[in-house]
Amino acid sequence: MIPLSYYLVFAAALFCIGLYGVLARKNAVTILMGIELMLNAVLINVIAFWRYRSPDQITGQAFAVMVFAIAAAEVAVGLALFISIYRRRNTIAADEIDLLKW
Amino acid sequence: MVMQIIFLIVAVVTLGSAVMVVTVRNLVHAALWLILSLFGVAVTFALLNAPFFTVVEVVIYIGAISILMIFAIMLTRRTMQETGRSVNPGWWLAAFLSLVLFAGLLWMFSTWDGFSTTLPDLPAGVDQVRELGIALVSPNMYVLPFEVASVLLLAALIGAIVVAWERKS
Amino acid sequence: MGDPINSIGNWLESILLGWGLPAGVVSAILALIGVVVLCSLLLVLDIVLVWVERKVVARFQDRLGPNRLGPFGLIQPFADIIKLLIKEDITPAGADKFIYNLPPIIALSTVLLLWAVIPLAPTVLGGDVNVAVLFIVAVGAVGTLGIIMAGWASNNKYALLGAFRTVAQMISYEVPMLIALLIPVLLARSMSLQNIVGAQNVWFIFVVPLAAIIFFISAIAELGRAPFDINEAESEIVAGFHIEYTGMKFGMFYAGELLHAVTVSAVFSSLFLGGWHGPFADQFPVLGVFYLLAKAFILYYVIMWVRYSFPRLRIDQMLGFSWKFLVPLALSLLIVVAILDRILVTSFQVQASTPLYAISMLAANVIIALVTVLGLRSYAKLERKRFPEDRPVAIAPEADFKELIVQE
Amino acid sequence: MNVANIVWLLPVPPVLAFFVIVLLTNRSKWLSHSIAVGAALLSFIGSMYVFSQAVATEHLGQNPISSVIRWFPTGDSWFEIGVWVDPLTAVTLFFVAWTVLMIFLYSVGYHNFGQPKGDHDVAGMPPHGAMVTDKHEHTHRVPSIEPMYSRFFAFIGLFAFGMYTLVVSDNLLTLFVGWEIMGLCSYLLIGFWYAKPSARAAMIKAFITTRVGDVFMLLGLAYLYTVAGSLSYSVIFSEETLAELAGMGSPILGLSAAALIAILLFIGTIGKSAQFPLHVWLPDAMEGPTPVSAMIHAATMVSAGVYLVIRIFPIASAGWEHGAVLTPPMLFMAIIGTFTGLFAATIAFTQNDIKRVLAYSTISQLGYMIAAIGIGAYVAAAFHLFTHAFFKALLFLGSGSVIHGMEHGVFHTGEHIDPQDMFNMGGLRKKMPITFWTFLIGGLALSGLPLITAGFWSKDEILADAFSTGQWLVFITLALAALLTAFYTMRQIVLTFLGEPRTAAAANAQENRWTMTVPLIILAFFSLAVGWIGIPGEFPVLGGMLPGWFHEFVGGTLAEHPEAPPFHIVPLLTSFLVSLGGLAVGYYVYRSVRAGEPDPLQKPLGSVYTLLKNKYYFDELYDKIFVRPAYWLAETFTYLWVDRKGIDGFLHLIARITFSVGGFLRNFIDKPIINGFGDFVGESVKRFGRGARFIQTGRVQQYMVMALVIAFGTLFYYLFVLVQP
Repeated sequence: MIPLSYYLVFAAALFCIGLYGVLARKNAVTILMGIELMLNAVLINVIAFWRYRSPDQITGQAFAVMVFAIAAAEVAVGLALFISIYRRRNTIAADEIDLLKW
Repeated sequence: MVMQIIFLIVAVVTLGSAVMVVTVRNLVHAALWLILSLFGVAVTFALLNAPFFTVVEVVIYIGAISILMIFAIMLTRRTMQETGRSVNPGWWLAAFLSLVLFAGLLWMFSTWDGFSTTLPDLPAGVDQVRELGIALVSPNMYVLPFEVASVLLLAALIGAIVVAWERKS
Repeated sequence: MGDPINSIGNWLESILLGWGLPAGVVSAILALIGVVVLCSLLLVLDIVLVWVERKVVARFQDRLGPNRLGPFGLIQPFADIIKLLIKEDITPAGADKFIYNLPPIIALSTVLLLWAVIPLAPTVLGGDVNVAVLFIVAVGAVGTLGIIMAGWASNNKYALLGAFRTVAQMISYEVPMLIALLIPVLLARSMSLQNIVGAQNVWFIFVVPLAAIIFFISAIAELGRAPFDINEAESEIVAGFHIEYTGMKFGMFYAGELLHAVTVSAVFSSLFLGGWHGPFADQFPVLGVFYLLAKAFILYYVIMWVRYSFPRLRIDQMLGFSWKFLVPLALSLLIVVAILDRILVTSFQVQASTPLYAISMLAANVIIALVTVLGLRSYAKLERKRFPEDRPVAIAPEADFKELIVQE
Repeated sequence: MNVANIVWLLPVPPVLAFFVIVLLTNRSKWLSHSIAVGAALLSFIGSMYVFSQAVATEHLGQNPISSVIRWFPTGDSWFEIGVWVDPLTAVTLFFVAWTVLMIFLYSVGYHNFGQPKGDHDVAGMPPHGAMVTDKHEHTHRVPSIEPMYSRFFAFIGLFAFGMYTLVVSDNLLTLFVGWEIMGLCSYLLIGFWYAKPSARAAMIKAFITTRVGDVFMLLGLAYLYTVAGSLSYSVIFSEETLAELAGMGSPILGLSAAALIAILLFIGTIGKSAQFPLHVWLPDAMEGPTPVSAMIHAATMVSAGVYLVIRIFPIASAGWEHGAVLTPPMLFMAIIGTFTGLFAATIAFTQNDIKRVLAYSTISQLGYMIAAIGIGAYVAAAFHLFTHAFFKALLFLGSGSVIHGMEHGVFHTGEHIDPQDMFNMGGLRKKMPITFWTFLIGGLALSGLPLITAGFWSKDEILADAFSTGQWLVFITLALAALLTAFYTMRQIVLTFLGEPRTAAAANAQENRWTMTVPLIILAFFSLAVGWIGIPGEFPVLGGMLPGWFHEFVGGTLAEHPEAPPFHIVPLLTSFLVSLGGLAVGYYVYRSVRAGEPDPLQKPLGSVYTLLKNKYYFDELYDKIFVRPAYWLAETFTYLWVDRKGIDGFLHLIARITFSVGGFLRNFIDKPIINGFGDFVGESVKRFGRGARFIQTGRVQQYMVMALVIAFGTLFYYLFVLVQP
């Protein structure tokens, strides 16, 4: 049978790949994809911990539901922001969106 | 043994496509790789005896989020045929940081005694989906967080509309 | 003898076990056989559907339809298939090869996947998943993905437009569909389709007719059939996402679409029409298969009826219909059903699936329907009073004509 | 219905009113104020019921009315929210309910409900009045209704929600939530007339200044949560936790954990209650709609700061015995409170703006309470908080009434004068009798007129406590402050109401409508009556008649019932003396100020008066410290020494010598050393900025990378260097 360690390492790797995407990619949509990967890694962790550590409690699953809700909200707002930025500045390259400078 | 092989295949596919997501230049390809990766995650949930989350993952991530992303990519289509670098000049630092984080996490796992917990049995005769549903709406469990999450979603819905609305002046 | 399918299964199992194979391998082999048999039967059914569809549409349009090959033109589908097979397989220039080739497969396979959870008979179903209802939605989402891939990979403006329209349509109609799906789930207290079918001593269409109607409408929209076929509107974007597909790839889209219609009918039958329920179905489970198919075909006929009777909607009308009408209606229906169920079960001790329960629910549905109709009437009156605005009409692109004239 | 359930419901009506007004009824002014006042009334009735139940409960301090719900399970533990009514909460609830209801009612009249729409009024500016024609074809200029009337009621609804939440919550976290909601409302109300630049500046000043305190408070909360594992009163005020906190060391200055937490939380109060270093926002907060928001800022919201200090008294005094050396946080409070008490009082008696006098007097009185807590006079502080809320509310509403009446006069005569300047008033007692009498009562209560007013009893108790514990410095300073208080209060009353009108506008002032006068009368009643429940038992003659109920009741909040200070004649006589003396001097000095005359104190006090008038030049402080010395250096050094001596030299020779000396100074000292140093500083700042500019690229990803590098670096350092295995 599979021990918990497999899932944890798997999720950690997925998280780090997502982190790389967030930090390194230029395009804002790809950054969002990286964030999705990171959120999925978190989800795997939550569910794996539920399954291995406390299968008799429902807490882990309930948290997973919350993560799903937050992911959906985040993507909706994020994409809306990118489309809005694209309209004004004609780009969604993260290094050209430097509004924070001022 | 069979389960381990299945898991390893799924993990390799998921991680491989995740790497493709963050490296390929073509954005639509990246989105499709993301979908494959998310399928892998969904299968992982199935391996963890969480069929509800398998299906929800497919519905929400693949059915809604990824498709919205493809939609956004197409709406901002000028960036699809982007020339030039697809990564920032500091990408090596990002890669290094990710590796450091991964190494750190592994080190942290190795010091934790619950790292190789074996699979416990699920409580017999319990319908997990039913339990989850009851937990989400019972007053002394998660009804408040659940309501808060629904308000958050509503706010995100309205916010997204407001932000992306094209004002005709 | 009432259950030949399971008897054959058991017989095969004993033979294979007799050969000394381990139990896990045996069950895997049996599952494989089941999948192959079911899929083959469905694909054969698909061939019949080609004929049915052509014949019925001809009747609706006051024509005869295929009538040369074989009795009543029954051999016509085979001629069609041969034609498709020997056509040139074109991949457009600039297309994304791998992604271009994937959608036909997705289009057909997602439809086949749906049959994994549809209970064919009391004892015959692919898998009793406890989230079957969500599974149906999830598979539908993957189907949408196929259409988008097709639209994008074709390297064709019309195809891309079709994909855009599809996304807007699917995402909009998934919402009322999910809410409508929740109502049978609520009545049966389970998301497993087998349990939902089992709970229908009274068919749910008689308990919650409004939910059935909402589900039916949004299912047609998910199918992308008329009047919701703007994603392939022939007169506007020349078949939309599958404009570039030729030969058997197109054939698979076509087969997928036809089979999807029957599949949705089967799902609808399971959810609202009692699935395999029928006289003697409990004693002779195999009868359930015929009941289910019979109901599905009747419904399929209704879908065709709708398709060939109604004109196509504009996209804004279509999205507006979903967001401004179906979603609020479905939500209020869900709330009313939930509250009424709570009151009936806890306060009056009326258990679900008793006649009194069904009648109360039906009455609530009728009241909501009446209120809706009255509301729509007064709204329509209000609209008529308003100063008539210019309706958006398609205007021919004059600039292009001028350019043409100059060139001449 | 269970009492605890009602406590849950107390904050609900105002917040519902807020949402209903904002979302639905903001078009209808009548509906908006009806909803808001109705909501306040509901909360008020509930509060009175809860108060009566609380008073009827035996040993309420040990068995508070409480109820807890778990709202977020986190595995084995839960996040909880709850309500908690102990004696302190009960009395706070009492005055909050009354004052909030009075504000709501008063606002209806103050914002000119029922008057016509202004001719030139715009949203974001105070109403300018409207021209109306009466039946005799005379045109009058009359006050016009506030253009953002509904918005105002929505804001004060939200404000009331914040205040109720703060009062009934059973833990410091929800208290903090209510605290911040009020901070937001204060910001919104100060900047209510957002089209005025001064209001905008004031709103930002108030928000930022209180935020400084809040950050420290949040730190204190975080630290408390870390060490105690909870923020619920039932846990953190239990004896075990207090003992543990008192015994635990903290990383800063050798303070104990309890001391550090108390000081951090107290800094939050310094911001909210406008104590000495962070007091600058409160006078500017008077930019809001005059009396009402001023009252919110001065009588209600700032009380929350004192409430917090009284609440955390067990932590501040952990490990302290009555009469022993004060703990560091208590000492800190005593110093800040005493200093603020005197400091603000001195400023108050030179201000001419009727509201600013009250604003400074509020700061001063809050300083009193803080000082009382600092010397361990728990009950006295709570008592003064209680009485002060009533009479200060009365005074603010009264001043609003005066201003409103004056505005009426201004509209009538068309003069261009400041209707808030007390030197433009005078003689209003005949024009506005109700306002006069109620204001008089409030003023006397503030100055502590012996025996009949509430202010006397509470101030006397603080002084008695300071005297009996031997805190001489505190005693004398506070007595001095009380003297000043009596003086400037009398000055205000005399200038405003007595004598003859000094302007035509004052002569034409008019009494206001019932929605404004009824609250005044009710509050005036309380300004007298609430003092009698706190008369010490040993007081001659009166002591036996009404036993010190307040002391018994509120003292029960603490695990160890605090002793009432023993009766002594010295503090009593001091109270008598300073109050009557201050009032008498005030009357004597100001009894005959005529129109156009300067303040009679201006001449005898001279420059001190100017100093006070300019609030110790606190706003100019930066200017004084940093800008002036630079000018002085430049002028004296280069202009006087070099140029002047060079050109105006007595003799050419001397001039030449001087010139060469000057040249020497210039070329060998000034240029290379002074200028060089200056240039060096400037250049290096510039160079650093140029270098650091590259960090601020505005690119989120780079920021994230940097944050991660720093986080990992810190983590690495922590794991491998600090926590060496």
